[in-house]
Amino acid sequence: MEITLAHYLVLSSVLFAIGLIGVMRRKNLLMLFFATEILLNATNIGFAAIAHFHNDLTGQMFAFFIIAIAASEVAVGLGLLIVMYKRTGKIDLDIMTSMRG
Amino acid sequence: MFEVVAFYLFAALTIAMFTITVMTSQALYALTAMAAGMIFISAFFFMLGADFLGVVQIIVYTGAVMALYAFGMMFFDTTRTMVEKRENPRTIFILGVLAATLVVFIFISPIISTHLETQYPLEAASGNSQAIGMILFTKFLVPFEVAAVMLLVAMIAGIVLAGKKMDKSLTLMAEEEIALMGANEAKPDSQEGAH
Amino acid sequence: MEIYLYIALFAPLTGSLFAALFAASPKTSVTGIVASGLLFTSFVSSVILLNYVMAGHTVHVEMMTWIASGDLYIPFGFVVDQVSVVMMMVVSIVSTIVHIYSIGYMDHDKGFNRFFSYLSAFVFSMMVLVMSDNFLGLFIGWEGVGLCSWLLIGFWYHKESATWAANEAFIMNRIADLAMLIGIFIIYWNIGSLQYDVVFSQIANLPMPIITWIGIFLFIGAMGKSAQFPLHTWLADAMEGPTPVSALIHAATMVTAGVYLVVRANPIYDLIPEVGTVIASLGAFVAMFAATMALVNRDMKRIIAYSTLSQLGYMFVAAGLGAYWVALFHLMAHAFFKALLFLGAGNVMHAMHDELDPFKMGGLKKPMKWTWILMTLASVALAGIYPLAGFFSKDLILEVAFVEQHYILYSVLLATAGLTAFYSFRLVALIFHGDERHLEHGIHPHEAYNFMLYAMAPLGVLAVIAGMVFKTPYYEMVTHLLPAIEYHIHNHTTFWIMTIGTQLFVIAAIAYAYKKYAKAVKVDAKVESGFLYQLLYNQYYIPKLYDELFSKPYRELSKLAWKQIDLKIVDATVDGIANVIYRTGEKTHTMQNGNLSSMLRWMVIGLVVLLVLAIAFTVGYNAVTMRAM
Amino acid sequence: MLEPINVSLASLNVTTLAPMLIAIIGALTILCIDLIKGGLHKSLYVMISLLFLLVDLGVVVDFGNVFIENGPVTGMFDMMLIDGLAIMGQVIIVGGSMLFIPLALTSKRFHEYNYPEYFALFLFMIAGFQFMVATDNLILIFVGLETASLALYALIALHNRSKSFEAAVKYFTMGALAAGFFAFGSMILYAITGSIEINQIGSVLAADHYANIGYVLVAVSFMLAAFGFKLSMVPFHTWTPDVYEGSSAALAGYMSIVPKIAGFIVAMRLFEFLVHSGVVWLQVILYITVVVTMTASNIWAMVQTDVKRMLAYSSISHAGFVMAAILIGTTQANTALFLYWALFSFTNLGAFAMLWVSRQKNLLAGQSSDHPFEKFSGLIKTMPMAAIMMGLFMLSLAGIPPFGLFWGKIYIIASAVTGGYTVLALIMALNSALAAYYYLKLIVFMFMKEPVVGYEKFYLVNASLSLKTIIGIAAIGTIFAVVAVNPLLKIITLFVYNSGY
Repeated sequence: MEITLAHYLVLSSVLFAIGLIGVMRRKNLLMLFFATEILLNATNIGFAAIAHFHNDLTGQMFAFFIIAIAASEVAVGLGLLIVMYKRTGKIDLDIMTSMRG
Repeated sequence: MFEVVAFYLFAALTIAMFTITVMTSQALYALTAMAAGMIFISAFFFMLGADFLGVVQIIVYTGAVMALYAFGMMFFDTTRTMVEKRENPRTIFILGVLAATLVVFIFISPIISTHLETQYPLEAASGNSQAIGMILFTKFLVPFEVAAVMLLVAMIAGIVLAGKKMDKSLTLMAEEEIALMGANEAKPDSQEGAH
Repeated sequence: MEIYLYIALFAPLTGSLFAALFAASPKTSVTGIVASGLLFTSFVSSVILLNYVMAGHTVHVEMMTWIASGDLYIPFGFVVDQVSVVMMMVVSIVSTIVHIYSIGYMDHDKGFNRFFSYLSAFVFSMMVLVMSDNFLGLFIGWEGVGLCSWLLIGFWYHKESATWAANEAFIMNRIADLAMLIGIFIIYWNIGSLQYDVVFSQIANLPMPIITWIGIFLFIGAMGKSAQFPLHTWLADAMEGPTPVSALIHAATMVTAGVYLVVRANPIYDLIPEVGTVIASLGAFVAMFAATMALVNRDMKRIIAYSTLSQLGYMFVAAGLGAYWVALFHLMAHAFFKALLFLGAGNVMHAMHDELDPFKMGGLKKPMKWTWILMTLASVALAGIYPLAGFFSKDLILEVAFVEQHYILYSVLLATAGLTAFYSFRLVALIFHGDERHLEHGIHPHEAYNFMLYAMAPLGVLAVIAGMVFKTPYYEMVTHLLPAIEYHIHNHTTFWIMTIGTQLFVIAAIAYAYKKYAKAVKVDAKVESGFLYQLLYNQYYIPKLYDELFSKPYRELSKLAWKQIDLKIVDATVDGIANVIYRTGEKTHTMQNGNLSSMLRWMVIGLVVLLVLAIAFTVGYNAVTMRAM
Repeated sequence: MLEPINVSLASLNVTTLAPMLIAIIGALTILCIDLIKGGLHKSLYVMISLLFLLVDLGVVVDFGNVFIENGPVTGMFDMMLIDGLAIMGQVIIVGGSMLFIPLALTSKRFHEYNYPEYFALFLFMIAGFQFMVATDNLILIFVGLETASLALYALIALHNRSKSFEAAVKYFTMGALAAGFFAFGSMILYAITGSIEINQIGSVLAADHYANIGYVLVAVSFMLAAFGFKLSMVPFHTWTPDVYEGSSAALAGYMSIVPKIAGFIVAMRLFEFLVHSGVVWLQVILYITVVVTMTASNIWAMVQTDVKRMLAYSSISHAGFVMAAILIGTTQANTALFLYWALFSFTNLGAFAMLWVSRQKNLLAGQSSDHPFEKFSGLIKTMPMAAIMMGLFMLSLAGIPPFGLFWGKIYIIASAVTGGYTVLALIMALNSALAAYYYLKLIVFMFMKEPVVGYEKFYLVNASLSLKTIIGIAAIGTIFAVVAVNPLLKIITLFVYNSGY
């Protein structure tokens, strides 16, 4: 038996689905952000694997930039959470329903 | 054989860790499980010959991102058990599993292509890091610089949002109040005279 | 000549902008005078152009290019030819008069300046509509008049009913406009141009079904603007607007735009006589239908509105049967006497402090002598009595139907002519003759300002002479462009029997109306109860018998037509559709419940749906390619 | 060891970076000025931003001239792609931003304008959007998109009231999910083509005769979800009304225009070759999405009680309308897209600016949102000029001739008809008739109702001369679009056609 690209892609999509479940399931915004990190990491595995099997560096570059993007998102996301927490004392998304319809 | 064992072992571990991350009600468990998951992912990178990526993964995620999140957890005081209201948990799982199944359904069929061209081949002679460096500062110079701008933006945004000036909202204050506040603050510190 | 074209077109716009400058400031008569003056200039230019066109020339200018890119080329051009000049004359005459009249009518209104701004803007849009040399320009004018009409119907916006009527009119028109836009697109798609001359020269090359669709869609557009069944309900409700508006827009100009469209597109309709027959049949139906509704109504302005509807039906009969010049001729004549009728009704309304029920009036002949004369004149013209305008235009339509051997249409129209005469004079009799019933309500009527009457006078003159004097020169001019078909009944005896018969029938209807409604109601009770009196008063009970036998069921039917069909079915359908849409919105916008979790879930649902479709397609695709191998 | 690489500077075409660099330098200048001397008045920063944007626009226009002569230019190892789409996209982005930034000169003071960083982030965001449209490399698109988005989240939150945090957090979270979709979609495309450059992806797919159709469709599903979010297609639109309501009216107007044109350009690059190469599935899906987006958002707009939310739904509907152009995919349709968006920018920015000038700081008793319909009732009596302006924008949005958007609408519908999508054209026309209802509702409130007591003191409370100027420019653009349509079309057609779309 040999590990093929398909194995990695399946793993990647399984992890992505776990991330999706987390995104839909979490009410605590901090934990929700964890789930979005999982989404991006799942994709990174896929990119690295494709790069390996295609013998091409581009995939690794994409993964590299995705890591950078994930890091920046954390900074802005935490900034938003801090402001919100200072105002409301909570980071639960169920409190944010002042706008609807 | 080693590769097969390693793949399945790390796959199982990563899936387990990330499942804990999204399922547990303890924020601390979630954080540590995610950190572990990230490290296991870097194992894949090493297996796939992406040494540089593996190192970056460990440094950026476990070094920087996790530290930020840990700080956030302390700030938000989320170390105790989280109570989260659940609505239609079944729908969520059906959606998640469905998404995975559908994509996997496609992924198990092999990719048929005769036109794949390698643009930036991995060279056995030089190490991964050198190759990365070479391509990063030629072809991907522009995205690299834009990424730098992006990090700067993220930094400014983070600092501004978390800063002290956000405590009072000029948007909601009447003009007179603002004028009064400006007068008070102008005296001790002219840097803050913007108000 | 081009300069006159531009003056005729842009003078109203200038007037509108001038009045708009003062929109927010208190009333100044200057706005009214300047706007009227500018319209008069427009009228004079139209006359000069008419002279020029009469000599056999036409004016065609291309002001600028609107869109020119790739295969889409739409220049912004105007044409003054035999057809558009007739419309220009009608529009400019009636609007000038209505403007002057409005100076008096809107005297005490706070929105005086605003009113003139809207009214002149309407005239400008109407001019664009009739003078454009392509379908897009026509459509722009078409939307413009719709918009101005909406503003003017809802002019007294503090009245709930006015706002409602304005919206109803606008929305119904939008529905019809949509069909028209589609018709225009089909034309453009198949011919690649919207210029009248190009379209008409190439239309015959298209396959028949496409021409039919074009004809149908354009006609649906015309139906909306001209308030044909089943899109007619807005017209009667539009009477909520100020009366000069009703005179200008809902009698003389905008509602006839539909007829103008059919006349203008005559090369298209000539190719599809079946559609023409449908148009004519619908026209005849509307003529009758509206007339019956006018019989029982007790609202002065609505009666006139239904009458307009009925006359539009006549025009469509003529247009549908291919007698385009007859339709246009009736359009012109009708514009004069119907506008006059409305303006007269406006005088009465002013005198009666906005009372609209003619049963609460009566005997206004004395205090309002001139209004009486003018309205009677208009009614005689409407009824089609020789030698007034209506005789020449309306009876011509009857002749057309007869000559074309559409005997059913002919009989319907003939019967309607009788009804028309009856309800017109019922109105006149109730308002101007008989007891002064209004005294009970403590109203002391007075005649309108003199200058308003002077303004109306030209319309009175036109109502009298338009048929007799204009018919021959009009025919000679307009048949340069429209099919020149003379409608003559060759058998002299038949012709005379028909003409005199129709005249007698109409006169009888008038006489009956006078008899029934012009009598003084207040009589000695003793005499009243006597048998002979009763017999006489009830005309030997024959009317009663007729009433029981024919009229009552008929009146019931008319009422039914108005109340049941009109209000319940047509209105309810329109309302129903609106309600369904609205309720769907109310129900489904809870999707937006403001919760981030469900928003994220919606995104994932969207993704999963896409994935399911993708997989389903892939499986199906693979199965097909497998089989192919 | 690797050989050193010699690259001649001339072959790099460094100038292709010039427009974005100007915006970035502008942002850095603002940051430096603040470091040297803090507490300067916001009008200085507005002027600096305007100045840099003007230079930026000038450079972009200069590229336009070069494009007309030489065709598309690539630079920086083929990373940058300056074609007609990129140039027109940048013109709309920079032009729209120039109209937006003076809206900061309000007469009331708001929190965000006290930060020089606000203006710096704004310029960074523009640079991000410019990178996004001026490349066909998925990495640079992604990085540019994220730069712009992160800045935008911060701009929303800086308005500093609870609704704006709510809006920013919602937008951010959904944006993070959409970023995940984008990354995953790119990964699949990379897996089957070995490339992340759109034109190369296209040629490899064509060379393979779409053998991996399943992979392609899954990738397109993810990409559609990602861009569906950015372009607010139903059901990925749920953020739009909330985010628009939470941010300041000026920023909401900006968001309805500039980020979307960037999204449209990338969608055009990504989807059109697929539509053309006969991926029937994509045509069907786009068809459904366009119709559902237009109709559903129109219906929802009808039941809104707040003008800003109504306009939010209306801009969803307009985006759906324009998305149809990508489905049709002819040169005429793509031209129509740019024409529509240029005209829409003026009208919609004007409409939102009208909300902005009547912004009040605190709600009245019984007032549920910032701009309920009642606030505008009887405006013709209290503020006739404002009512006429607002009425004008509404009529234009409803597509009543001869105002601006009528031309955009008619041109898109015409392109649908010539492209063979007759039924679609019909649905589009029907939808614009439906939409007239809610625009008229506002006009009815303004022109035909009595003023509600209490609101009159808020009319134009926030207006300064520069805001009035912006509204005036928007109104002039809306009214005199008739004259501009033809020359605009000529230029746009030239650019679109020569870029091969």
